[in-house]
Amino acid sequence: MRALLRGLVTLAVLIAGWQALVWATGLPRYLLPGPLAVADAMQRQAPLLWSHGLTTLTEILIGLVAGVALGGVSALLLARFRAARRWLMPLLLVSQAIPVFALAPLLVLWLGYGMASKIAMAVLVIYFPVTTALFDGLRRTDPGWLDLARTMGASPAAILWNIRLPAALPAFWSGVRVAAAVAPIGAVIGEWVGSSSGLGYLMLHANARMQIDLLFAAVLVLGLFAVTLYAAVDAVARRALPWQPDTQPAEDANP
Amino acid sequence: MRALLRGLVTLAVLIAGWQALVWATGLPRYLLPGPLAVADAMQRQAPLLWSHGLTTLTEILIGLVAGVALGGVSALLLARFRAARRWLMPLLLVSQAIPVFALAPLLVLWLGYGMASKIAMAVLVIYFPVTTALFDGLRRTDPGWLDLARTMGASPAAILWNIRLPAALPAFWSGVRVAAAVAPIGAVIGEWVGSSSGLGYLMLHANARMQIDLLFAAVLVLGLFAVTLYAAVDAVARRALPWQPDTQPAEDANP
Amino acid sequence: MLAAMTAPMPATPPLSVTVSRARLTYGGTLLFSDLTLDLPAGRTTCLLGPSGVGKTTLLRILAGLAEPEPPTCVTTGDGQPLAGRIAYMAQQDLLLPWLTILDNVLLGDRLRHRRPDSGRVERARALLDRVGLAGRERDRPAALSGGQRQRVALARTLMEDKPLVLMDEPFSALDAITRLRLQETAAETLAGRTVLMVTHDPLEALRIGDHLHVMTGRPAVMGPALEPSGPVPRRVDDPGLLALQAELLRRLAE
Amino acid sequence: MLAAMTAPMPATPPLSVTVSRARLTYGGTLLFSDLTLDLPAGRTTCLLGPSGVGKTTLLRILAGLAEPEPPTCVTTGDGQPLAGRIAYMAQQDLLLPWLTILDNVLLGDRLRHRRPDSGRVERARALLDRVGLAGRERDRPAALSGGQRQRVALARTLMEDKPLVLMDEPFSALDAITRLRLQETAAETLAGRTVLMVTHDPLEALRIGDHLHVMTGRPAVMGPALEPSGPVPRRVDDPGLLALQAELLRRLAE
Amino acid sequence: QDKLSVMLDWFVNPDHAPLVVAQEKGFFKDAGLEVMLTAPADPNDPPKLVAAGGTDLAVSYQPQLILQVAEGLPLVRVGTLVSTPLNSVVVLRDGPVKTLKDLKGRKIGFSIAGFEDALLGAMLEKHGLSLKDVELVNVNFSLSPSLLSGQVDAVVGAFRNFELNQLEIEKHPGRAFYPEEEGVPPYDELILVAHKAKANDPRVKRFLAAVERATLYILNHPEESQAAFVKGRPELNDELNRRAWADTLPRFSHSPAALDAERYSRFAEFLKARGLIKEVAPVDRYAVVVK
Ligand SMILES: Nc1ncnc2c1ncn2[C@@H]1O[C@H](COP(=O)(O)OP(=O)(O)OP(=O)(O)O)[C@@H](O)[C@H]1O
Ligand SMILES: Nc1ncnc2c1ncn2[C@@H]1O[C@H](COP(=O)(O)OP(=O)(O)OP(=O)(O)O)[C@@H](O)[C@H]1O
Ligand SMILES: [Mg+2]
Ligand SMILES: [Mg+2]
Repeated sequence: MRALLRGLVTLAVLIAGWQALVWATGLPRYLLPGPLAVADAMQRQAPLLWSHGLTTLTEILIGLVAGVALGGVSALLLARFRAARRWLMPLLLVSQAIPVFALAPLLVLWLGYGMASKIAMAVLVIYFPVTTALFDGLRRTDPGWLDLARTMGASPAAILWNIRLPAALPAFWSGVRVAAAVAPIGAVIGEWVGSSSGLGYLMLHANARMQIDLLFAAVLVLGLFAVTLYAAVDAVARRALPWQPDTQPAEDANP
Repeated sequence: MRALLRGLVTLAVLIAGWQALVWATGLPRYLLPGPLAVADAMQRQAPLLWSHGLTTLTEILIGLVAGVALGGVSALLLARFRAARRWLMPLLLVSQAIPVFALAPLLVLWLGYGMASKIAMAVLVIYFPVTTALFDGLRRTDPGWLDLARTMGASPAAILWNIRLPAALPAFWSGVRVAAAVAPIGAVIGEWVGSSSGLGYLMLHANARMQIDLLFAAVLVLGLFAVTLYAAVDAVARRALPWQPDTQPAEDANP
Repeated sequence: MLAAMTAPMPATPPLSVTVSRARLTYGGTLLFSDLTLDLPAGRTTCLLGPSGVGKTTLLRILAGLAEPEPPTCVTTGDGQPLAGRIAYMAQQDLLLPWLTILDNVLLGDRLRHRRPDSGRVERARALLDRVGLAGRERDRPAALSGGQRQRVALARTLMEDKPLVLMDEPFSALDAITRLRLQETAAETLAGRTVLMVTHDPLEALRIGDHLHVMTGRPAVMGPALEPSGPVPRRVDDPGLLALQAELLRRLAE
Repeated sequence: MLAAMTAPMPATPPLSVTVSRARLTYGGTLLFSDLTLDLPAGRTTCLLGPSGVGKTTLLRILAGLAEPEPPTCVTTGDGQPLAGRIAYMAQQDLLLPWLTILDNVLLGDRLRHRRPDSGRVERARALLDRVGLAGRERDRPAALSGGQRQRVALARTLMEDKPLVLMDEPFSALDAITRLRLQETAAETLAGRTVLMVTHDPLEALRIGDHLHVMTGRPAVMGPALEPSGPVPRRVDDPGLLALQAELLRRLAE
Repeated sequence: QDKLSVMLDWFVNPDHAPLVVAQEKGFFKDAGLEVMLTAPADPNDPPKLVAAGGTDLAVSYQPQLILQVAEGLPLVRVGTLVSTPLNSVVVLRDGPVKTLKDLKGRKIGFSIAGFEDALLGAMLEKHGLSLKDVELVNVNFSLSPSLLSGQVDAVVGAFRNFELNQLEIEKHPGRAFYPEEEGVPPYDELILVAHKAKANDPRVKRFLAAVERATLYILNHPEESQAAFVKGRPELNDELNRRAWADTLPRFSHSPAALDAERYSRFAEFLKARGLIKEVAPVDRYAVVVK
């Protein structure tokens, strides 16, 4: 209840700050619309935002699950096999540096115009933070535990599974948190790859037509997705790691 | 020496894999050019790639430094002040979900078409992984150390600086590694938004002219930046954390 | 050497501390209730008791690290709060792996924003020498054996010039000979301070403790103080002490 | 109860192990060279020595965890390599914080891909009961006191049915009474196995050790074996033992 | 019903009216076609996908087609959608630039299309300037905003039926300089391209006939077609699109299948003169009248 109230206050202050920015900079509507204009657009175009938002949300969720799964498996492979470290790692790095439009026609050709190509792009964006975070975590196991496991006659696979992986879970969830925050933009980038629905489509469309209030309304919906997703992942992470204390001190000085 | 050799072998295999992909899929040159065509373009257009690459590299490096610095400071603020956690965090999340082109006109308006707006884009891309990684690290300090520091009469600031920050450095460097890999695409996105040089500009241009071999040559240079940067950051991280053992087992089974 | 090492007399007069009517439950289990412990000013109190009885928890309450339940009350002889007047040596060594051993010993100064001056560094070096780690100042904790790590933690605790010193099994990882030497070092360095030390070794308690308490049972009760006579460190072959040892063991076995 | 607990006799005959001509340097410092230690089959060997002399390092060489230099050589009575025939209890408890206490005790089975059957689980529960932790099976290690953690580590080591058992200060965090009880438990459970135990407590060594070695100096040398007579666990008030204790302390102080 | 996939050059806008109206009014269905219209985010993708067989037809531009064919893409023009140039150089009407001469030393924004330097170069040369006298900046999606916010003094690549209206709605009316009036040979802005091997696909002929029917329908019934156009696309029902609709109407090709080969070769010669292609291919290699 109090958390909700606090959230509302936060929101109010953010919106006030936004309005203040609009006033202070005197930016015209087509560069930075005020919150009122955006709220109006949101209300007018609610059904549009809703239907496109649903498409994007589906892509985000599938992309997140697939990206996290793929990233997790990749990190495990990297940690387990030297060969994977040698061949997969550079590939993975280069994959991060390839701009969408170089890949877009290929993706469309292979995956069609449907959701698959958008999800693939979202996965590409999510994949890397998860993989790196988990792999780095897997590389930082307490040596004492590894020694113990070795004297117990554990195979490398058993050590990975029973010791290194659980010990790396906090790092993994940290990566998933990043993934949750970037998943929406991943899906939007995916929608650049040729689509006829989704918030990314709506945004490009609104942008091309200078319906900047609609553009920002869509951005707002997307931001809402990001915040909600992050909060959800954060909650899941806390629940998944009961043994990992959050030592962020509760009491706090004033800035 | 042997590392170099191994790197070369890796490269050779990757290129062979690429060629194999081209053959296997039978994709035409203007969708996926083969390594030979790209190498040829690279050689023919070396001066062009060089000069545009230099622009992009400068943007990447400045963006990386600024993004990591900004992310580091943000994470420290988040860890230190509850107010920052309340106000900064949602802002930060939403900032991740705003697609470039919504921000681009504003950025360009404020920062011009020069390097500043591209660096700002790179920073925006880098910022979040670094902030989240460090902040998550700061939240996971060994409670024993915190207790010890508290009995020693340490102020929250002193604890943050002397205990929580050093303990979070492995997580921080994990975030910087991600940042290094995504920094190139950050700079390229900045160049899409408005530019008259840089690899992103060159790519758009080559794409519009259907010089796909040149486009892929530019992608390759960008990939090279990503790999080099990642390797450099990895080396720095190892040097910066001599007390943090890398427990990745050296010996390895074959897959 | 000894002159340099004998602690500067605490700036403040010795402090007596009492924790009274302490009560604490962990997830439904009552650890203790109505537990009272007196720490006479300037004396060393030793606390013994079976593993898991709540000794560490009691120390943490005194150190302000555990949240006891009402009506727990910690009072000091001078009426001032305890915060900032404690040196605490936990059961784990809690060395910071990224600091050298010397810097670990100087951690308190760093944390209080005080740049250690050459006098403090000198003292830290001398303490490290006293605990047998001269020449290892620049090593990292990872290069130390278990006992060496504990000795660094001891040096770090002795560096803190605090009127109340809480030590949780400070010598548990040391061999008999080193242990005897360090008991003396600690007793000298901490002379005039109020000390509460948890130990599992009755002889150790008898050697350097002024007041010995045995804590037993669940909920735990605090036994009455045993007070061996004579100045510390006492000789352990004293027959009076051996009688007391038997008494201690009897109470522990209860 | 006792019947259930007495370990199933090791499937293999007792194993004798010898580490000979061991040599190891850490960053330029010669820890030991030409060090030899015999572990007679089915007997308990105790290793004492000042803190930092290299006891843990020697244990790690036997466990295959440290890389000794030539001409170090570890030989077994049956000529087979040692790998996979060792139970190792390190100086730190090394409990996995995400596993319950019961699962920590069953860790060896998990790591060897063996789903612990009900017999194994029963044995783990019985061992936890023997070390005084009945009823805590489902707790996480974070909820345990230091001594309780050490007891879980002991139970985990006793769960491993291995011919060679290496224990590094297994009772250091326990009070005198619990320690006596667990020494007996360990001695019973490990009867017939070859055991090497590092300890700082001469009486403990005398109570349950068949061969006692003191390791001293840098580079370290291994003293000749002391062999107290009589079946383990011995009564510590035996005057013969007290004489041996004096001898041990003398050697330690060298 | 034969399936036919058509990729637009960009998101649906009034330039695509004949296609959308033909779809909505069932003209394609009448022609025995089931047409799927898709929009890319990058106008450069559709020709590639046609060439790779990912789609049957694509909406593209005549200048790009010539460049693409020169790069070896197996494409042919099979129809024309908009038969005049739409591209123009736009400045703010109350700004300092009154004639192209005034562009000297100024910043010009463009959205990279591949031939703007040729277009602009020709226009500038007519006024005694050259590309060296101006500074070109890629502004990508933000043609109007960059002009409105004063970041650039002119933009090239602005569509006369679109950006001009956009500026007017924002109360900063623009001034357009038309390439075909400033030394650039006229060309077809929007064309339909197919894979070389599929130029004579019978579906294409039927498709073009339906498009022709829709074009004439739009001319005859502007109101009804407008209603059909925004049906199911509420985001297109705003001031800007209504104005753009009106301005685009007269520019649709009245006979989409017809080809003026002479016009194509004239433009190819122009591109060669500007150095964008090395040699001029015979027109029948890349533009056909579907039989
Ligand atoms: N976080 C916790 N949650 C639940 N129970 C706890 C927690 N911390 C400690 N306990 C329980 O409280 C009791 C007292 O613990 P404490 O650490 O004070 O024991 P101790 O007397 O110091 O024992 P030792 O000699 O083994 O160190 C133990 O039984 C322990 O299991
Ligand atoms: N990684 C390392 N790098 C350098 N020196 C090391 C390292 N590990 C151990 N040493 C040194 O080796 C010596 C022996 O250590 P070891 O842990 O074997 O001692 P120990 O006999 O077990 O002592 P304790 O009784 O204190 O546990 C110590 O002096 C220690 O400082
Ligand atoms: Mg304790
Ligand atoms: Mg040791």
